[in-house]
Amino acid sequence: MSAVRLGSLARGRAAALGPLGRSAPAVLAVAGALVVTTLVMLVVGVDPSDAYPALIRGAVADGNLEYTIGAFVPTLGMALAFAIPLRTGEFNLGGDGQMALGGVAAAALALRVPLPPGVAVALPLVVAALTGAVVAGISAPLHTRFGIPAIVTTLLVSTPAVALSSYLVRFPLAEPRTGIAETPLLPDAAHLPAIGASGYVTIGLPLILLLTAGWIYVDRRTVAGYEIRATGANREFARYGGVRVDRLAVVTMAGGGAFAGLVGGLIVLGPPFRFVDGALTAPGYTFTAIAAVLLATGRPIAVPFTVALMTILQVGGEGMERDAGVPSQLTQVIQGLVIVIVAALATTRVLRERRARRAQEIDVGEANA
Amino acid sequence: MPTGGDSEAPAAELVGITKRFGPVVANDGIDLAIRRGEIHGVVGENGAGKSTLMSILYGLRRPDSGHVLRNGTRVRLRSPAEAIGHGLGMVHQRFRLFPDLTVAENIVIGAEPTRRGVVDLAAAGREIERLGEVFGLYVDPASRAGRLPVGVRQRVEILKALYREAEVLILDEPTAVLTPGEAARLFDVLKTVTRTGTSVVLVTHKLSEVLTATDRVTVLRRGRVTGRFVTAETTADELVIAMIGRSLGPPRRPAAPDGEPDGTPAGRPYALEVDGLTVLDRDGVPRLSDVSFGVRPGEIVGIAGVAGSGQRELIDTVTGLRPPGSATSGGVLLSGRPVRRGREPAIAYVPEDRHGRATAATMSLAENLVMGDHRTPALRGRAGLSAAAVRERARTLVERFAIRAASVGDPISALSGGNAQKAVLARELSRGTPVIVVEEPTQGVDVGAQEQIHGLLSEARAAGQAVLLQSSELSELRALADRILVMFEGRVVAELAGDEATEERLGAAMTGATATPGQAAPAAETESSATAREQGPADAKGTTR
Amino acid sequence: ACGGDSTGPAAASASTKSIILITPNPVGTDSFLQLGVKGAQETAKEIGASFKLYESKDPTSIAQNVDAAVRAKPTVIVGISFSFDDVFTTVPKQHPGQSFLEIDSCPKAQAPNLTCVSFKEHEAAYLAGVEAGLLSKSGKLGVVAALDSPFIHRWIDPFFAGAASVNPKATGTPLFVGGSNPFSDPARAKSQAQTLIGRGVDVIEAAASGGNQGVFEAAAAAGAKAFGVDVDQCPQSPGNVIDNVIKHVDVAEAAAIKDIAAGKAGGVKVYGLAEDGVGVNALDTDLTSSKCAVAASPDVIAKVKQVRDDIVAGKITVADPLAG
Amino acid sequence: MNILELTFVASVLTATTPVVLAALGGLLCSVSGVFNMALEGQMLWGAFTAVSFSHLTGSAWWGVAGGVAATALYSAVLSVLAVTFRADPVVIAVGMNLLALGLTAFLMRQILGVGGTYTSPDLHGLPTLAGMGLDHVPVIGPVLGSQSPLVPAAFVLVAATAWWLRRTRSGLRLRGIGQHPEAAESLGLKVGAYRHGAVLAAGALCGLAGAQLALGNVTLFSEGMSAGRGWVAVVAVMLGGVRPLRVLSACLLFGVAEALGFRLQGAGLPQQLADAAPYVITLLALILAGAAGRRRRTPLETA
Ligand SMILES: Nc1ncnc2c1ncn2[C@@H]1O[C@H](COP(=O)(O)OP(=O)(O)OP(=O)(O)O)[C@@H](O)[C@H]1O
Ligand SMILES: Nc1ncnc2c1ncn2[C@@H]1O[C@H](COP(=O)(O)OP(=O)(O)OP(=O)(O)O)[C@@H](O)[C@H]1O
Ligand SMILES: [Mg+2]
Ligand SMILES: [Mg+2]
Repeated sequence: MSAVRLGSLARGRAAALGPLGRSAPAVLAVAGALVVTTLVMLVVGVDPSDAYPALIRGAVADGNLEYTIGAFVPTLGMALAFAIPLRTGEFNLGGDGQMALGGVAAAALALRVPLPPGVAVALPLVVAALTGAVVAGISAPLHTRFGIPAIVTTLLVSTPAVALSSYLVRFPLAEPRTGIAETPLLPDAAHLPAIGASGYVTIGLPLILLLTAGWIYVDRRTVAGYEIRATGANREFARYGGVRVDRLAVVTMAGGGAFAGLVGGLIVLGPPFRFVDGALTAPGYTFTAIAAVLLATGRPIAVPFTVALMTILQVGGEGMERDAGVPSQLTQVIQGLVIVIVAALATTRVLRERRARRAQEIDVGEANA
Repeated sequence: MPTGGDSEAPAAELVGITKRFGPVVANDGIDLAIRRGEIHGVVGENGAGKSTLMSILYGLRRPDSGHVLRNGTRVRLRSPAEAIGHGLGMVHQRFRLFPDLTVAENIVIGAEPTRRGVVDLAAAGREIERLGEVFGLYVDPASRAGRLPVGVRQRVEILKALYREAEVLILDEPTAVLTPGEAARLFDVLKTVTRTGTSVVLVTHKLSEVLTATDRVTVLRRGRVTGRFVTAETTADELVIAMIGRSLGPPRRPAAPDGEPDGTPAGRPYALEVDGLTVLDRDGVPRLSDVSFGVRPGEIVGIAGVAGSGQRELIDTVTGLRPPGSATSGGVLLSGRPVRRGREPAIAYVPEDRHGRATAATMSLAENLVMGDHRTPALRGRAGLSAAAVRERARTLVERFAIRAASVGDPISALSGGNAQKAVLARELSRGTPVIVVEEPTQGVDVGAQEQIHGLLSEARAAGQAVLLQSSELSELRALADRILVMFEGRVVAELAGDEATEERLGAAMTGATATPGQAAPAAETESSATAREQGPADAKGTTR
Repeated sequence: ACGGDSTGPAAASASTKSIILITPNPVGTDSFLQLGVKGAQETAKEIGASFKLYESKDPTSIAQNVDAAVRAKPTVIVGISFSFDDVFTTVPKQHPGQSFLEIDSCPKAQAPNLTCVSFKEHEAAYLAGVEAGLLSKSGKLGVVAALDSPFIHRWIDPFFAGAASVNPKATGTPLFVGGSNPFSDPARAKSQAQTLIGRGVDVIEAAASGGNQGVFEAAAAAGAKAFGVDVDQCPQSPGNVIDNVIKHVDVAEAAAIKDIAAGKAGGVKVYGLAEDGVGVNALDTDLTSSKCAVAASPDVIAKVKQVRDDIVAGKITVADPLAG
Repeated sequence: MNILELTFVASVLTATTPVVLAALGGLLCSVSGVFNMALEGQMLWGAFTAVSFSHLTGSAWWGVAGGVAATALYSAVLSVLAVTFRADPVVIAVGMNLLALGLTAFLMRQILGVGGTYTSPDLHGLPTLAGMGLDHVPVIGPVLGSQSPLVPAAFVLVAATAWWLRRTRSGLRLRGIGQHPEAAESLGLKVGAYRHGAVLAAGALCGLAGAQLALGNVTLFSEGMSAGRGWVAVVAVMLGGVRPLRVLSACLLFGVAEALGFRLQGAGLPQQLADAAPYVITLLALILAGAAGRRRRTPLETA
């Protein structure tokens, strides 16, 4: 099975950890992407001097910032869903299913069980996270007990999970007399408290930022983080060091799934305050997030920034469509190009090696030679 | 055979080779001539530049300056392909076999005989057999490389080079992972090979091998040649001085633990006790049968035995690392209590597999140095694992154990083999556990470091720690161990006191001669049991004949 | 005719008129959305207004696009489909000076500055069913639809009901494309159609959006017949498509936009057979020039016209699956 | 009923052929040691270019040729960046899949002049085997009659690839390179060149997959019409590893499960659950295989 190779892939990636602040290649990458994108625009007759301001406006100005934040929150959550298991070398490609079932669970609870204020928001979120954790968690024993790599099982479980959520909102949880498969509007008490006027910036933002900070802290500064990184770097080494790697695999897989489930809950409890079939998966948070995490080349601290970059591209891209008349297909072209180019420059091994060589200068141990 | 240039010229000659890695000068103006038909030893400390020099000779790396002559003619070696074309062949220390390909495929790949576009494995098989006959290297062309015991794998590696008509064969630390029997047969093969005019370059850390197997020796130190010797006219001491700039102290038995009136720890209770231990593998085949022994504080107990005699299972069970899924009976007691499954924290353990188990290549030296101890309160910061404390501990260990490293923040893969090994020892010995289990502590490690490591083990013994030492170096066992247990087919078949354990007695016990008289020759034994270990008896097919 | 004429639409119409159309999804293969875009575009040209299309990708981007449209202060903001129900419940109330138009649905609480246009596509589907019931030899009908969602049942249930009204023994089987791109998977749609044909179905209604052509191909290869939806799809597979369940989105849209531009906003305009907002090609006068197979069966056409009249007259009531 | 079973087989073959072709490409990459997750985008690109070339030349076979060539060219992005520059192949693939989606939709309007779905009576699809005179052969006639020649060709290609990998010089070298690139390099094999070859060949196969999808299964192009088939191919490669016949079995298992799900829909199974069926069945098969293989597994230990 190709597990062997995939494993080394993960190891290589989880390996590329390093201290902060080596952002030069990232900057270079973005610059390179800009150049190529500009060329594409010129070729198809879009004026870059209209398009770029429109992109920025579409992402951060004119009241669009709230929508960018609205997309940043789930993307960051999904990034963690992928990044946490990745630290132990496991690929979670099943974010969609974990998110969708988490969302359905949150919606079902909010609709069916009357809850006091406060609890009406918190409990569905907790249940959403737990649901996501369970959906993702099954992949760990499937790997450790049956030898099926998580990259396969997460992908295989995802589609049925999405289908199940779709079935649930189509039948048992459906809003009657409406065209789409969607749940009824959730009760007011279950609406995420908004920050600001629009309703799109909710307490989801501080929540996810806090959790991200928590993850970065755990990863860098705690025993658990150390054990997770060691497992990703060399599973047998970790086992040798007394790390219970199988349990850790369950924990990190479920931890990732919890974030995906939480994202589902946050989306459903946010506007339009219901589970709309397909609405969670349509924006493609899962794969945007994966690209963002991989761009961060295994540096947790960089993840929020790469997620922000991807979100700005995505949301700003729509602004570009609206204001600069860039056709929507071209937006996709540009996003694809940016990902390819940024990846080419930022994750290139050749470049990384050169960087590593430069870092190798200090001479501490020579004294005892 | 192609012969360019005049026949008096060396088969291969490296002239003024310099190679830098950033600030490190790995090779500094090295000259080295290899004569036709000789075995030329290359020795030196860890990091002296041996592997780098060999990789230049084999076209894997290009020198910053200097060049290579073949039969007196300057050749360009920009890739292994070109080196192969010039009759060079290399056996790397870490074998480079394709695990899922057959032996025949492994040997011919890149130079396949074909018939109408199809790889002619029959022809390949015939050629492999012929080579086997000429050089005494027998392997089954149809078996899968990934399932072969190490000794056989190495023969495949050599066959790979010979098949390509290599006239200069480079071997980088070929015996580091071989048992003494396997090593002896390797040298027989090399002797045979040189008889056809092929030259051999042998990189090794084992002086005994240098003295018995080579014709001439070149010593490297810090990237320079510090000595050239004709083997017959030199001594181990001379070589060591060239290597490390001083001679080794006299070999000494470790001192008795302090404060032990009669000089033996015999009266103390066992720190580690193995009692009637039997282990079955998943197929229900016994890997250990009724093994019992004990190790007292301040005692070093050695484990000898050919590979696959149960050492792996024994040590994995003692340390708690044996993966679940196999049945055991009997027990392992640690000061009277059973060991914990998963990993027993009160036993320090230096594994044989430095890359696969003992270190995580991509993690920093500092992070590698705390593994296993990472839960101790001493490393706790205000909340969580204190990075400063981790670094601090690493610096202390680097200093105390004289580990040569650029920075404790660098990945451990940047350390030379010997220094990585010292790092592992430093980590485990510094934990102050009552019991230490050590496997192959000096494998691939230079003589200076060997001496140091032996010193460390003796110190541990003197400090009252109980040491279980598994090694395939009989001299190491004899020098260090108070008692030596010999394992054969999952049983302890002999127990010898350190001073009564001669190579002969050990060797005889290792082949099961004492347990089952009339066993076959050591050679056959080594292989069949090693084979059994790696592929399980169910699908053990003949890999040798 | 709502408050704030002097600031909003009127001000805009004084200078230049403009229309912003927002779709719930990328237009892509969706013939319904394509027609909606075409209608708005042509109306804009007709009344001399500028036209902009905002394609949304998900509920959040719908809201964002509506916000952006509100900032642009056009003559009218058009939203297509029920996906706008939530946003158009709140936003028009916050911007009373702005005119909104929702096509194909209407929120329960309708603001006065929101105009709604909706269709009784089930009436047209019923007519298609009548044709299918009359033309099927086996009496076995099928529908290949994109997804099993309530809205899509508006094309399925009345279709079978129409067939049953003329052939009590007619049976109907719906199959759904599903998968990861249900609205644009012609290969899967074709395969579903073949499955139906394998079971003896000889008339299939294609409600699979971008997959419809796959259904037509399957029908053509097996000598079965098909129905298209939304637009005239007969030319795509001449002779194999009997007729189409048509929704004159463009016509209804044009009328509504013109009304709004003229200051007549608000209310719900329902387009059914009576209003000529939905229909089948068989009702067209220039049917002979179309490539629809039904043209060869004058008796069927006559029956369809009669049923149409009965529906318009209220003699026949077509059940709306969404009303149940 | 016999006929019913034969049409079932036929529908499985039709549905599976594009997946098989793409998976075969993925397999080549996997054998060479490159993880190719861009099959979805490449198949879509292949479908689009095949239709465009068919549209422009008026010949289905030129369409196929054009699709194959253009997709091989497209896959050069992956080959250059991931093999030469060793960039992360997964991120590159995420970008390439997105790029293909946008680029096909954009160029469709430029080249074919429409958005959404392009179909025209003038667009030439691949001939059927029946049309080529094979309809009277028993079994083959009923099962394959309505299929394009690429359907049997795909299965022949799998067998040929299996043979090629096993028996030929280049096949052996490719296998070696994937297993242990350093070892291959130290034997003088050109690791990069073989990997480039594998990735480009995968592109060509995805082009063929796209051509079969758009000119064989149907005769049209529709935005996003690869509809997840490339992902199924990726999963099949993950399951089958480097073994062509296992990859083929994975594709067929999936295809049969999917066709069964279709049929169960007719029997009242909700569409959403029918959608899940192939994934659930594949997963169960894997678990059973895993449970059975657990005892036999030997650790793959490299020298
Ligand atoms: N790729 C590399 N990058 C940086 N430094 C290197 C590299 N390869 C070798 N070195 C350094 O060059 C020096 C010589 O290394 P080399 O591997 O040749 O030593 P060696 O004599 O083979 O050691 P050992 O006995 O441990 O095998 C060491 O200091 C090593 O750290
Ligand atoms: N990227 C690198 N950076 C720094 N040093 C390196 C690097 N790669 C290799 N080296 C050095 O070169 C050596 C590699 O040579 P070789 O393959 O002979 O391993 P080795 O030193 O013999 O290790 P071992 O004996 O443990 O297998 C390493 O030990 C290390 O010192
Ligand atoms: Mg070396
Ligand atoms: Mg070494």
